[in-house]
Amino acid sequence: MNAISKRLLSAVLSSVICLSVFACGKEDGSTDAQGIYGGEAVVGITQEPMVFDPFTVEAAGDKEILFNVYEGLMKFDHEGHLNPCLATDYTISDDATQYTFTLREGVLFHDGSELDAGDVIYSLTRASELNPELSAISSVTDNGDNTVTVTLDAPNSEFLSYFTSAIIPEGSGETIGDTRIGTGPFVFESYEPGIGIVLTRNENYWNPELPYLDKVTFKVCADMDAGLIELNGGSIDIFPYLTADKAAQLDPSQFNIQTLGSNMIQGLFLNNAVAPFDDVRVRQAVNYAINRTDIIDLIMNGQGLELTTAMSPVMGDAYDTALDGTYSQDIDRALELLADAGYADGFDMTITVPSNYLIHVNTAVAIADQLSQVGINVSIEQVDWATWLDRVYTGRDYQSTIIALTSDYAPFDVINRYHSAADNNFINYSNPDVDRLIEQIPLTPGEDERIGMYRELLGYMTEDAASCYIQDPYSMCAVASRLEGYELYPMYVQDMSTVHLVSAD
Amino acid sequence: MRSAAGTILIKICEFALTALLVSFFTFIAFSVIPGDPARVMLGTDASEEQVENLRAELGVDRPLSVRYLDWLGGALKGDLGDSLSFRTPVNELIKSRLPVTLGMSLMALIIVLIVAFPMAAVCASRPGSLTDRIVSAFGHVLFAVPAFALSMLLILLFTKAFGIYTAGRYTAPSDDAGKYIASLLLPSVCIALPKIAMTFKFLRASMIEFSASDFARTAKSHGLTDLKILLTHIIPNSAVSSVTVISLVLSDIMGGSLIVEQVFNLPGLGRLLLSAISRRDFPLLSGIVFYLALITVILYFLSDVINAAIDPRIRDGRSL
Amino acid sequence: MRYKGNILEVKGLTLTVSNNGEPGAVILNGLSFAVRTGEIMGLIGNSGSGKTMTALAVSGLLSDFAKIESGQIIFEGEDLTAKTAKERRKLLGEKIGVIFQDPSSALDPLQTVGSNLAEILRVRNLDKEAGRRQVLDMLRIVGFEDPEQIASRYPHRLSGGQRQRVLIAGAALMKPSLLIADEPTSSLDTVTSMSIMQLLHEMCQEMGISILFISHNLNAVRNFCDRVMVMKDGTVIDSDTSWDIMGQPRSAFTADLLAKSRLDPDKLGLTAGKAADDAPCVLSVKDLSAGYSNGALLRKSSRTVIRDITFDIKEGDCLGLIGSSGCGKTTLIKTLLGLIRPSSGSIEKNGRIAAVFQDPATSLNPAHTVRWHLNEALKASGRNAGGDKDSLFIRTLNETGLAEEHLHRFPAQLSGGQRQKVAIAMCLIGEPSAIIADEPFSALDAASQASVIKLLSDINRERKTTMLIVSHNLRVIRAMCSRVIVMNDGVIVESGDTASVLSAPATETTRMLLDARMYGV
Amino acid sequence: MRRRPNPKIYLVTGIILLSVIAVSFIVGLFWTPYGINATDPAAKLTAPSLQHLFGTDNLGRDVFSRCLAASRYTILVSFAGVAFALVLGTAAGLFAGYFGGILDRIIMVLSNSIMCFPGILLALMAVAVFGPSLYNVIWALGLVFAPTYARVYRSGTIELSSRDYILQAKIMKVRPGRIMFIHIFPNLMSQILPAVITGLANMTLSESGMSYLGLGVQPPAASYGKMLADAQSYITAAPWLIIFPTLMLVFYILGLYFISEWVRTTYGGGRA
Repeated sequence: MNAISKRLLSAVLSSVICLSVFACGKEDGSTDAQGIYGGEAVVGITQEPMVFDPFTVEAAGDKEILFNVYEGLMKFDHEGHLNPCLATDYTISDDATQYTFTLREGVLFHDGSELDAGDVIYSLTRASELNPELSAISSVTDNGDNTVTVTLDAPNSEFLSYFTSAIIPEGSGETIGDTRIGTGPFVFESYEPGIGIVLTRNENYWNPELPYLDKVTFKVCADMDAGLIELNGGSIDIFPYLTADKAAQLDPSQFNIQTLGSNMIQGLFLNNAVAPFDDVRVRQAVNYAINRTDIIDLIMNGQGLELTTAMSPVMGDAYDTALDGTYSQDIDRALELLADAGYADGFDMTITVPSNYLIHVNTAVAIADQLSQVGINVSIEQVDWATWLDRVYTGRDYQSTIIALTSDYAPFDVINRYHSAADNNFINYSNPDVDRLIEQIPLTPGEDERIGMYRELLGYMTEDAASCYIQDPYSMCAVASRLEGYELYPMYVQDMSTVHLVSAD
Repeated sequence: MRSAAGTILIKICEFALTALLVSFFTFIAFSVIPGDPARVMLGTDASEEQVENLRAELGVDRPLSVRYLDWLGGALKGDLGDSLSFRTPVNELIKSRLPVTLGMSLMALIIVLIVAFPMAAVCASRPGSLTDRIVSAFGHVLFAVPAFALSMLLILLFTKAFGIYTAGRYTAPSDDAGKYIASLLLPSVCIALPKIAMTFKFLRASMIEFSASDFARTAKSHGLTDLKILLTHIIPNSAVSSVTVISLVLSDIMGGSLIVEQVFNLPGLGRLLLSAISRRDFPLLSGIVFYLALITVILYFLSDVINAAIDPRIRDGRSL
Repeated sequence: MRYKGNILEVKGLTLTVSNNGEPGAVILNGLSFAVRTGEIMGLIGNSGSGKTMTALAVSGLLSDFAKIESGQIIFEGEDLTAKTAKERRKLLGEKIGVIFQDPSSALDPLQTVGSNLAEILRVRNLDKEAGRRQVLDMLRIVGFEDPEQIASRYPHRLSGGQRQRVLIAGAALMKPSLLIADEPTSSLDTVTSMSIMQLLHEMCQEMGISILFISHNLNAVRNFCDRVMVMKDGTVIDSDTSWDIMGQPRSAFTADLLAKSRLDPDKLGLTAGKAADDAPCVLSVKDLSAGYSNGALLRKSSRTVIRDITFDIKEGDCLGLIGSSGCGKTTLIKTLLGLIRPSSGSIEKNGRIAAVFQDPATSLNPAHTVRWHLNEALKASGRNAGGDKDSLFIRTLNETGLAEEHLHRFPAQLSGGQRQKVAIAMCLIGEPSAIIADEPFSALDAASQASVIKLLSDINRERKTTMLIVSHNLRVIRAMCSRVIVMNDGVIVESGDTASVLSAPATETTRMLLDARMYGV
Repeated sequence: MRRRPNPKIYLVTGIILLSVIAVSFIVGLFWTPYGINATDPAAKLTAPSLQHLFGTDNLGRDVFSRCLAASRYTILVSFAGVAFALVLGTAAGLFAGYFGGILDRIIMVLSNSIMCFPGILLALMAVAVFGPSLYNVIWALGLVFAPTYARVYRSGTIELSSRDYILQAKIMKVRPGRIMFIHIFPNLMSQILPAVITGLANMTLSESGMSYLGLGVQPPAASYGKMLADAQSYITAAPWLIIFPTLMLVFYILGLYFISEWVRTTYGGGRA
């Protein structure tokens, strides 16, 4: 058992903000086995599901649904712990190149076949071919005693979380997008484009206590407003990704609102390669000019965690709390820095925002208002999502933009995009020290050393004011009061296995 | 006088031309707007390599012109290809959405007609009377109130105050015809209301005009009561003269239904269209636009047919 | 049984019409007259004299804005003004039949002729089958040889004359005791109006229906009516048996009206325009054929309407073109004016040709003033106005009998006659070598007709402008034209000197046109 | 003959309604009680009060100030868009109706094609090619609206073409362009005016619909349509966000409508 991961994840626990705004009967989400079995629930989603192949799926909206259908050797729980799932135990070699798993016995796929080592080898091999994140796997071997050993091509002490990758029946890879056979608590029943997905209870689930519901429907809503209307009308029971002001409009007697830091990094991202943001003083000035508390109050009703740098405090020890408040609003300082940089009279800048994210558009409006105090004249340019991806994210043809970056629940995944050669380093950030650290971290076995390196790295980035980081928005979810046991995850997961009715209908 | 077969042949040519043009416009549009379907599907988390792989899998690594000609070749054979993002045949996708858009449009049209005709008849029978003034003033205001605000208010009223309607609870007609109609009723009313104002205004004017017509005078000289004249002469004639206006209203209604289905969260063509655009799903968008062209041409053709069915002058090929 | 005595007596009828709440204008002023049972009573007067309002008041079809201030309308001994609207409506079609001037839109275009007529019976809940037979019988009476076929047709397939017959059939279906006919023939061609008047005459004779026959043409009613009264400004100023009125009109007004109706060349000062022998040819037409093409992109079909037309017009000449409706007159004119491309043959024009059309309602553009129209014509002609345009316009207007005040009016503010004069003024502005006039007077009342005819004749004589006058009115042709061509079925059947053609007709077509004159139309 | 309301009433009502918009337009240029885009976390979604006459929106901005400022974009977008559509639609309709035949068919097929073509895609294209400017969205919208006007003008032109006064003009050899625009065009006023007014109303809303893909008036600026679209989420929580822009919009459209009625009854087909 990897101690670092474990410590990191349990640290998360302490900083995870898990509060029930409108508490109902039960105090917390501890699933008691006495839950009522049967019944059904409808979850509202605002993105059309697209890909059901667990190895090529990328969209968060797809992943969170498939969490109920496919399982890997390891599985996250709602507190961010990584637990054995299709494995019952695991060991990691000292040089961090070999991971050995003991397989759980008696696990049945949805088609009735039983899980064996062949399935695991097949699935992990296929994953290593299709998913670049798992391409570090060089071989998977069956040890014969119901254990499987995975060998990596280089030492990597941060690899365990990738073993959440799905295990599917041997040989089914080509058709898995259509057969959708996994081992999860729910069976993929049907998908109708534009309407939604229906899952039904897996009667043969390896954990006999789960799941509770007979049927779960993921229903596509045009947008959040449409979802709210349906929620109020009772045609949706669970609606994640609410904004705070929307959540405040719901009737507390009918809905429980759950909130949790989402490990999302929302910021005003500055293109470090474009004037005037190629000047660190200008970047710092922008950081000093804005008031994060006001923005969060304004946009999120206060439901967000202020950020100073590229990592959210929910990441635990890797984040250095000493950085908190580095860029508290200081107009005089901002003006001074601007004058130094030769922009005493301010300048004009354009924020390019993806129009489908109202929260970013509103943030842009608030920032424009705040930056006008230091003479920076902001014009907002909305573009549609595809254009944003093409022009801003891939093409890096922009001055500044507002977006929320998502990452896997691992600190390395948060920071590796700031390597000057990373293809997703869309802000063109470049610092040799940071590059060096990013290259060294995966090779470093000692956990304390790694934490030190993360903190050093964040220090550089904060000083450079790589961009203007704003907040980690709480994710909020409305759950109809007839349901219990729903848990928010600090990652994109809608775990339906623990949800159950309060009372039999 | 033109033969029916000839007319149909011309309409088919017209449709083919329209569809070709529209799909060509779509092609032009897609070749100039930025955006990559594979990147949209994978989002920001995916690496360049993953995106490249998906591009190859979807076949969007080929130049758009090649894909367009491919699509056109398929369309000629009636195959509109597969949607990139839904990975299902475009034909199926559209067919599952058509009942919403068409049903809503049709219901809205029926509502417009059954409200506007009596309203106009009441006003036109005594122009200048108090009833006429009140109803006309109501029409003026309906004309100016944005349908958008109207929809929101109606949703609020029905879901919140009466609790009898649920947005988004759509039932396919094959499942339960009654529920299907019920689920589309309120959206249809929202589309219909502003169009009622327009249709009413036109019908009232046309009925007043026909009340002063020579044949209405003849009917009076035959001893018919005013009511009888209204029913047997004036209304049918204004119906004929308003077919053109109604077909215009209908294309407005189609446009309106595309907007209203967003507000009411109904799985119609408009939402499919928007997602096709925002995902840069070329085959899907071309397919939708193809269907829209088909519907438009059929619509105008139908209005011609209906016109001819009730107006013998048009049947004889004499223009009005 | 027919009512004995005066079937209709109007006593001291005063009627006002209000406009937008303003105090009413007096339209009928103490009008009194009587129609005897079984007679045809002619009611004559110029436009605006109150003829039509009289017909509407008697039939009970007045609009809401007309108000009977005083007087009585006694029909079969009962005062109609004392009856409710509902009772009066019931009389219509049953006791009183009405037919109007323009049959073109008087039948519902969406219903068959049979259905248009059957409503009279339907509304009275009469037996369906018996009603059908009654309708067919009546259609036969009004002169249709195959009534079943006519009954199943739609109105737009009928000619103007046929429609008027259908309307008469409707009015007479219930065998009413009084038939009010408001200018029933003035929009029909000569031959057709003759037959319609014959039909009305027969109905009076055989069915004993009294007829109130309204017309603006005093001459037209001479042979037709038992008695005639002349209206002016809402009162009857002259009334007597037809022969007496024609012979010795009591008032100067009647005499004038009579002269204008007769188009007496001497009294109006008309002379037929004649070209000098050596005058150059203005318009020369050879073997001209033309028609309409219709059809789609793929198949083109065409219908030839006129064939092998050949004639010349010399400068200063005035050529008449006669023929009944549908003979191809209009197509010929449109071809001459270049609106239809000839399918074969040639047209040689020497100079500019202008045109005046029949219908004053659409001859001017309602969106523009008279001055604009004249200016447009001036521009089109390419003429140099020579300084002040307005003085040229006013001069031209004066020439046509209009005044300076008309210059800035819109067409809607002019009467029909005035509009035709503006149309003529537009022609004059361009100083054309020829004017083609397509029945420019037929929609005008007698007085306006006479003045427009005089105007054209003067232009022909004084300006030496060549004229091609299209008309079915032989009086006009005789008075104005030195030569005439007669068309029938798309070809010229006869042509020559007006006097000789009209006095010794060589073809049946010409003879029929001449016969119609018997009835004075 | 029938009783018709005095056209003056239309004129007076229209002027009163439009003057509300005109005053807000002019005042909005020089003065607003609060900054148009000034956000205030302490005053989010507050109901109308003496401090904020029309209340505040979800970012704490003063709705009254924004209503004053929004009139300029609403007027710009609706007028410019409809004017573009009108110019294009009129020309196409007149040509199609006057010349008929092949030209007519080509124009009608073209206009049908444009009608079927999603306006939002056209706007996206315009912005991609010509840059992200409000004007590019306006002309794209105008192009989408043009076929409606083309249809109205076409049928009107066909009807008028057979009138004697048009024949007369043809005989006088007036150039076709002049016949179309000077002779025919003014007579179609009464048919086109209501379509123009509807067009203005639809245009303001279409523009706001464009924001789905980030087109149209860019935030923080607002038009009435955009304010309504943004208010959609707060209909229960803050109805004033819907009511006031709607009122302004109704004043604007209704005012124009009454003026058009006045024009129509006074100068149009009122006299026949």
